[in-house]
Amino acid sequence: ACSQGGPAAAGGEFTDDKIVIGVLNDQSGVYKDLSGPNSVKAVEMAVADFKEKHGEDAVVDEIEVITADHQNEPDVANTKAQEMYERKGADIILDVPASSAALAVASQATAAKKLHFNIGAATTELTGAQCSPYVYHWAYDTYQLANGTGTTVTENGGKDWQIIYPDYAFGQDMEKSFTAAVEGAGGTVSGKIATPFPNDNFSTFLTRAASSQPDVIGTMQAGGDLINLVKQYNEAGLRDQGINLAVGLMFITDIHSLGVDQFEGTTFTDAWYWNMDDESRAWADRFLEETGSRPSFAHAGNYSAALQYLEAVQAVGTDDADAVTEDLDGKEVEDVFLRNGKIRAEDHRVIHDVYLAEVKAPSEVTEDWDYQTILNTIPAEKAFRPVEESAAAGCDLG
Amino acid sequence: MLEVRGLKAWYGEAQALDDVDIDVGQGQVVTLVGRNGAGKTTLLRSLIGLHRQVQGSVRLDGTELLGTPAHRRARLGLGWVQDDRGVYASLNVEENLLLPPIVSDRAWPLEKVYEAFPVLAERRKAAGTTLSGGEQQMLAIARVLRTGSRLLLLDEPTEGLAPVIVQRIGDIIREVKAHGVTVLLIEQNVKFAATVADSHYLLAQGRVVTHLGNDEFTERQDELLEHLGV
Amino acid sequence: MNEILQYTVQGLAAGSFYALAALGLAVIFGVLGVVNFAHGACYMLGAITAAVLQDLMGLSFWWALLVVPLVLFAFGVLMERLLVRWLLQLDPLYNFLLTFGLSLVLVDLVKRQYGVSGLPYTRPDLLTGQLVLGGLRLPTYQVFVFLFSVLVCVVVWQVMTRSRLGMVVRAATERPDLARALGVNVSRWVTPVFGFGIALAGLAGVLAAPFRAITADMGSNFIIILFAVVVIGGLGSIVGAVVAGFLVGLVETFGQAYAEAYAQIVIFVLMAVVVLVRPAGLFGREEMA
Amino acid sequence: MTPSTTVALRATGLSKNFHGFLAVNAVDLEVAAGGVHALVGPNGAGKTTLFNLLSGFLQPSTGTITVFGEDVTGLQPEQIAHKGVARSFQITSLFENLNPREHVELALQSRTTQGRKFWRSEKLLGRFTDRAGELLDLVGLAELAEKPAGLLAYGQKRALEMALVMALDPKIMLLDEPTAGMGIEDVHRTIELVKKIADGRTVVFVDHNMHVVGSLADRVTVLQQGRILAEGTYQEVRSDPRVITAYLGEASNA
Amino acid sequence: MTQSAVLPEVSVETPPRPARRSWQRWALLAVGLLAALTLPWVIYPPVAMDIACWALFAVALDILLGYTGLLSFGHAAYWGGSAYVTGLVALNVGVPFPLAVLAGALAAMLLALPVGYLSVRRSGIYFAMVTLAFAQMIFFLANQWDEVTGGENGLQSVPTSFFGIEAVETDSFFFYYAALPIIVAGVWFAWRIVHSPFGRVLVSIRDNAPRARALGYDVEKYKVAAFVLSAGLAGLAGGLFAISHGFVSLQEVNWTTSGKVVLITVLGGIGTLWGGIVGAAIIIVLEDQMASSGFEGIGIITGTVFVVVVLLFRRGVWGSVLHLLARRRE
Ligand SMILES: Nc1ncnc2c1ncn2[C@@H]1O[C@H](COP(=O)(O)OP(=O)(O)OP(=O)(O)O)[C@@H](O)[C@H]1O
Ligand SMILES: Nc1ncnc2c1ncn2[C@@H]1O[C@H](COP(=O)(O)OP(=O)(O)OP(=O)(O)O)[C@@H](O)[C@H]1O
Ligand SMILES: [Mg+2]
Ligand SMILES: [Mg+2]
Repeated sequence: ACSQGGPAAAGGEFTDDKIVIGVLNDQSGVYKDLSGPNSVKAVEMAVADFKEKHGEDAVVDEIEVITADHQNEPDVANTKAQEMYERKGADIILDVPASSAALAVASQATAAKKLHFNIGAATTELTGAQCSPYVYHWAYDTYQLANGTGTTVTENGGKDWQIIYPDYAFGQDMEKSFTAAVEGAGGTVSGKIATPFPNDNFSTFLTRAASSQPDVIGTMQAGGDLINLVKQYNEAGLRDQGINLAVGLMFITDIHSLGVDQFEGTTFTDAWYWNMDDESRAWADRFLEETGSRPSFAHAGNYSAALQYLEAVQAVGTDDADAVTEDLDGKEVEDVFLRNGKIRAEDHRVIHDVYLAEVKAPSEVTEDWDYQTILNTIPAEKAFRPVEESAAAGCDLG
Repeated sequence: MLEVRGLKAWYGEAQALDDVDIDVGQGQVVTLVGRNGAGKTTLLRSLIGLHRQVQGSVRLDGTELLGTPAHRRARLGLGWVQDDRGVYASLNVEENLLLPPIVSDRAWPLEKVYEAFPVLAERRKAAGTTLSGGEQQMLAIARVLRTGSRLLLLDEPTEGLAPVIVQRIGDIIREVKAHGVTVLLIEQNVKFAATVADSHYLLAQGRVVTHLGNDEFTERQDELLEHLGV
Repeated sequence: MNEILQYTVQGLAAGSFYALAALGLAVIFGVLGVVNFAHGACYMLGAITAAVLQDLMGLSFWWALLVVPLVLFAFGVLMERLLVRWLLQLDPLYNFLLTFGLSLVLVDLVKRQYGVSGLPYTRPDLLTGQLVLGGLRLPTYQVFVFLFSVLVCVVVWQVMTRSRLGMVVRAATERPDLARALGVNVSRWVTPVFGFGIALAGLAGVLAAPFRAITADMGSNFIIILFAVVVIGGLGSIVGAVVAGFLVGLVETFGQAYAEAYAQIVIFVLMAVVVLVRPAGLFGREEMA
Repeated sequence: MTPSTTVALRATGLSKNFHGFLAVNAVDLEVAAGGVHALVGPNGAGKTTLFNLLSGFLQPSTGTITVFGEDVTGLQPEQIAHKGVARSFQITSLFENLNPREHVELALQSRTTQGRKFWRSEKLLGRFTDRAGELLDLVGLAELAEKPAGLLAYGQKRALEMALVMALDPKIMLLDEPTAGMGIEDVHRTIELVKKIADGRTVVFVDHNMHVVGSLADRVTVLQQGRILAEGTYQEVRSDPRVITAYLGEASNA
Repeated sequence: MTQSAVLPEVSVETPPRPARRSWQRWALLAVGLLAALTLPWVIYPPVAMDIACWALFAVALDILLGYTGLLSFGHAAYWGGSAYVTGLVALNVGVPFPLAVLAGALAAMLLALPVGYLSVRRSGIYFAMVTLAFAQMIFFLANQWDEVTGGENGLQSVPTSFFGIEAVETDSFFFYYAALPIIVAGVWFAWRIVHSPFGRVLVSIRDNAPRARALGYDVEKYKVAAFVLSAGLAGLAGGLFAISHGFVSLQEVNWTTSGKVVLITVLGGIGTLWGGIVGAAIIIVLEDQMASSGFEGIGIITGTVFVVVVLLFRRGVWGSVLHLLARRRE
């Protein structure tokens, strides 16, 4: 579905004669470290790379990156998205962590007939009931997390699971996906425990989960709650009792903040890891120079999304959203983040290889941020929810 | 001992005291009389340092007091009984008594206080404000006696007290006077005032109207009552 | 049976954090009449300070138990001198609002400085592992937390009710003007007591450091539960704060064991019941209509 | 005095126990309708507590209270107020930010259901203004009608307390030390005032000023340590030796 | 005991009561209305709508804080509770939005009844904590009961239905004008309440509740009534907020929302209805600017504003203006 890559048409093809990329994310709350201001930096890197690559040939001279803090409040996200599209001339909004905020922005995108590439949020609703011709889900989702970890760990011998999950949309989604994955791989889930959210006291839940002596405790907690749980898991000495911990969603920033010693041996699914090969490492070096820290997969995802968007614009010569989606739909893409990437036309899920990772022991860590070993690669086609299931969940992009 | 010169006080824009001059000698008992709202309480509050919108001069044995913080004035020997008694709800009776620091050896020991006011001994563990109105009044008076202050400022000490107790207060005032303590007293009960005081200042609308010795005061009592009523 | 015992220990350990922090809240309230909304933030600062000092100078957990409360004491003194004191004579609501504003500032300052994903903390070796008593496995650390906080609570309670200090401070807060006129130097007492209450929150924070996520937000939910604790115990009562703290810890833990995600609601239901039957709290003095 | 056989207020076996301390102890009290009844006794005898019981601010530990034969034991203060029993406070208790006129208007309004009308204009309160003016004039506060109560001198506040009680137009008035803190002249005026408004009502009051008691009361009850020590006319009571030792003192100068 | 009973409920600094001449009052009203009408020309319309909603919310809170002496720190429950109900009605019944909002407000009042009944048993600072804790309970319930509330994801795609008038249903600029009458009516109603015979009783309760009881007023009933009325107006504001945003999130019932409305009220000036409006304009515009400024940590700014206001301008912005005017007149 590649178009002719025709040279720049008249400037008139571009609203305001420029491209405006909005980065809307959490710059003060719990997602600040894993996306936040550094996502903006990543997008700016993509813009620079695009300009350098196309130079004079670029179809548009001016590319502006604007940003706003949604403070993790969906109503702020909603207003800000509307304002970006309507007032600030944004052609696309990127990132938007927090599922509730993402869904709000998605509906604004649909209403405004402008684009939204979501990197930061996990909900499969974006490619299910709430999918939209103008919205792409770029980096990860709950299905992929569960499928990666649940399937692989079970296949590697962790047959008997207890799942602890926070009792809200994300956690419930994750619990269902994990159970399906574990059972699909021949394991059993002998207990599920719903916990309040947020919560700082998991001792009781861990005691209950451990009482059946499972092989694995799978936790779907995220952020601060995850750290609470891991600390208390260690406190209770469960690893010594042969009960392993699998984590549903973990970012490298979590490991960084709590320390490898606490997470040692924990397995989880990662959409990308900065130190997985030379290409990723080279990009991560540039990122380190720009920001002073190593990128999370969300940062790389933002870079990739911005880059692919600009390439599509270059290809069609306009910022008209319908034209751009036509170019993107079904396209196969490769970049530092997307390996074996493909933009599915049917549900706008962007699929790519993902990885099962294990946290290193402190002794194995050779440099800052070097926390993970990649256990194996889960190929793109197997990593994400099949198209049929998206359709079954209510996505119909005809 | 106490020398007040040209004292003026305001509440916001409203002037409550105007050019008040008062002298109280060592060991004297002096009363302030006057109608409601004449400014008596304001005068005492200015002396103890709780009313700050003031001008003029207040000297205690030659030391200027205006400008000294209230807790320092108390340590210089000023003792105060507030018109609403100022008993602490969060302290029990005994704690209320023990609260203020002792400033001289004239201070009454606790036993003596309890002897003079047996009710207080009975209720020593009760929270301060659960006392009856009159009991609170006794507590407030007992409290300054316990500190050994040399100048007592009493704002209507007999208000709400049973006649027996009023007589006892009279005895106490005479007793402390005998020990050289100076007392400045606001009193509505003119008959009582005449039994304890050496002289009387009559206040009206923030000014000193006249200053009378006790004899003259007793003589002209009826006429004064008339005047107080105006 | 075994499980019940285990839950009880866990509940008491969880309650220890509430009890210590609520004690600080009650001391400050009893003395200054201030409800410190920033108490959760101070708890957080305690944990953060412990982590930062460990990172910077390798301060051990044991030293942190001493040093961090001192740091927080100093912080409390500053807070009282610069802010709280100007409102002491006004309605307590003003200080409630002031400290609410302050907690917003503190949380976001910490976020700016240390990020949002939290700081690492290394546990003291002595307290890792389990005590195995019969068939019972109790995390050593939780047992320690419980015993330690009970000790602190008892000492503080003795000081506040038995000493002249407690008395002076109560008077000074009820009617500062009058106390001054009686010769009590009010300001001398109020500040250290406020600092002390803050230090208790900080101490709870240090105890939490090895055990909980050290993040800027760790106090936000905590303070709300803390309010429920003092409403249940009766805010004016020091004993009430401590007992209710442990009680809420137990309720929370058993709630988690049998009501899972609804555990926190159980706490608020308990609070509602207390407000209904004993509006002044379990240990509060009855106010008249 | 209008001799009457109806009993306005009756307490039977009334006691109040404060954590083991019996502030009021098995008091039987009968106040004849239309009478002016004084309650005296040493400080702490339980007079204010008795008032608190009669007005619903405290619930009795045992005993019953009836108002014109109707049992009101256990009712809340506002309910008792609606039975026509109004009280003043020994320790002044006013609305700091409202001025005397507004105080009295509020008191007048409380006898209507107008206070519930959140959808009407407060101008409705204007209908009470004239009456409020009269009442304030009676207690000598006419000139201070617009000054916030928080700024009044002590004696002025006491006067306002009186005006409030009068505004409630009660059948029974409970006055706790109505003349405390007043200057001589005001004491006289208050006596006259109480005499005037007592017409057709029942008054129970506490005062330590024997002059006031003597000029007003047609019956006096003496309380001591929560119990009734003596009861009778003023003359009877003041010559009762027990009352003299317990309360008046030898050199009684009333 | 009586002595402690004479403590006032809350003695917050309230402004001098206006002896303003009536032409001044009308002029002020005219200026206010004019400002409300021109707002969406000056400010991005959805933000203008936010200001209007928060203004009404703050005014509702002030009925309690400024005029009854009760600080509710849990008003998010009524704002948010109404938002959910409004959203559900709009989603499932499809009535014109004013009706949905009305349903939300009624629901908020129903919710406020039991909570108010329990909370008014405590006063002062206790009341603040009890209302906060109850509101938190509502929050947990909303979070947990996700079949109805959508839990963490919120209620998505709440439609705006308005007699088929497209402009209002899709364009936030026109929606503002359709919603404004509801806001104005709400503020007027609040004004009516505080300047009614009922309002006068509230003020007396604020100053000295036991005294009000002795006068024969059933203080608890009055407090509950004030609580419920206030919750109803807060609900009106919350419902409109839900419609204008097109969805309802958990944030609406979070305690930070309660904190924000208290901030707005205090900043504007307690006990002055105009204050809530001024405060809302300042805070919402400030937050809007901050969100796009790239500054990390909005709490630092709002928290500092709060601290400074409480320390130095307790009368709040509008209260200070009134105070200055009153001084000038003297
Ligand atoms: N806080 C205040 N603000 C404004 N005016 C006040 C204040 N306190 C007292 N006043 C006024 O100052 C005047 C003097 O009051 P002050 O209390 O000194 O009178 P007083 O002689 O003690 O009366 P009383 O015998 O009733 O106690 C009165 O007119 C009173 O209204
Ligand atoms: N709430 C309470 N708790 C405990 N004791 C109380 C309480 N209220 C009153 N008392 C005690 O009951 C006794 C009677 O008090 P009350 O106020 O009725 O006395 P009174 O006769 O009015 O005295 P006075 O003439 O001094 O006002 C006092 O000893 C007082 O300490
Ligand atoms: Mg006076
Ligand atoms: Mg009494």
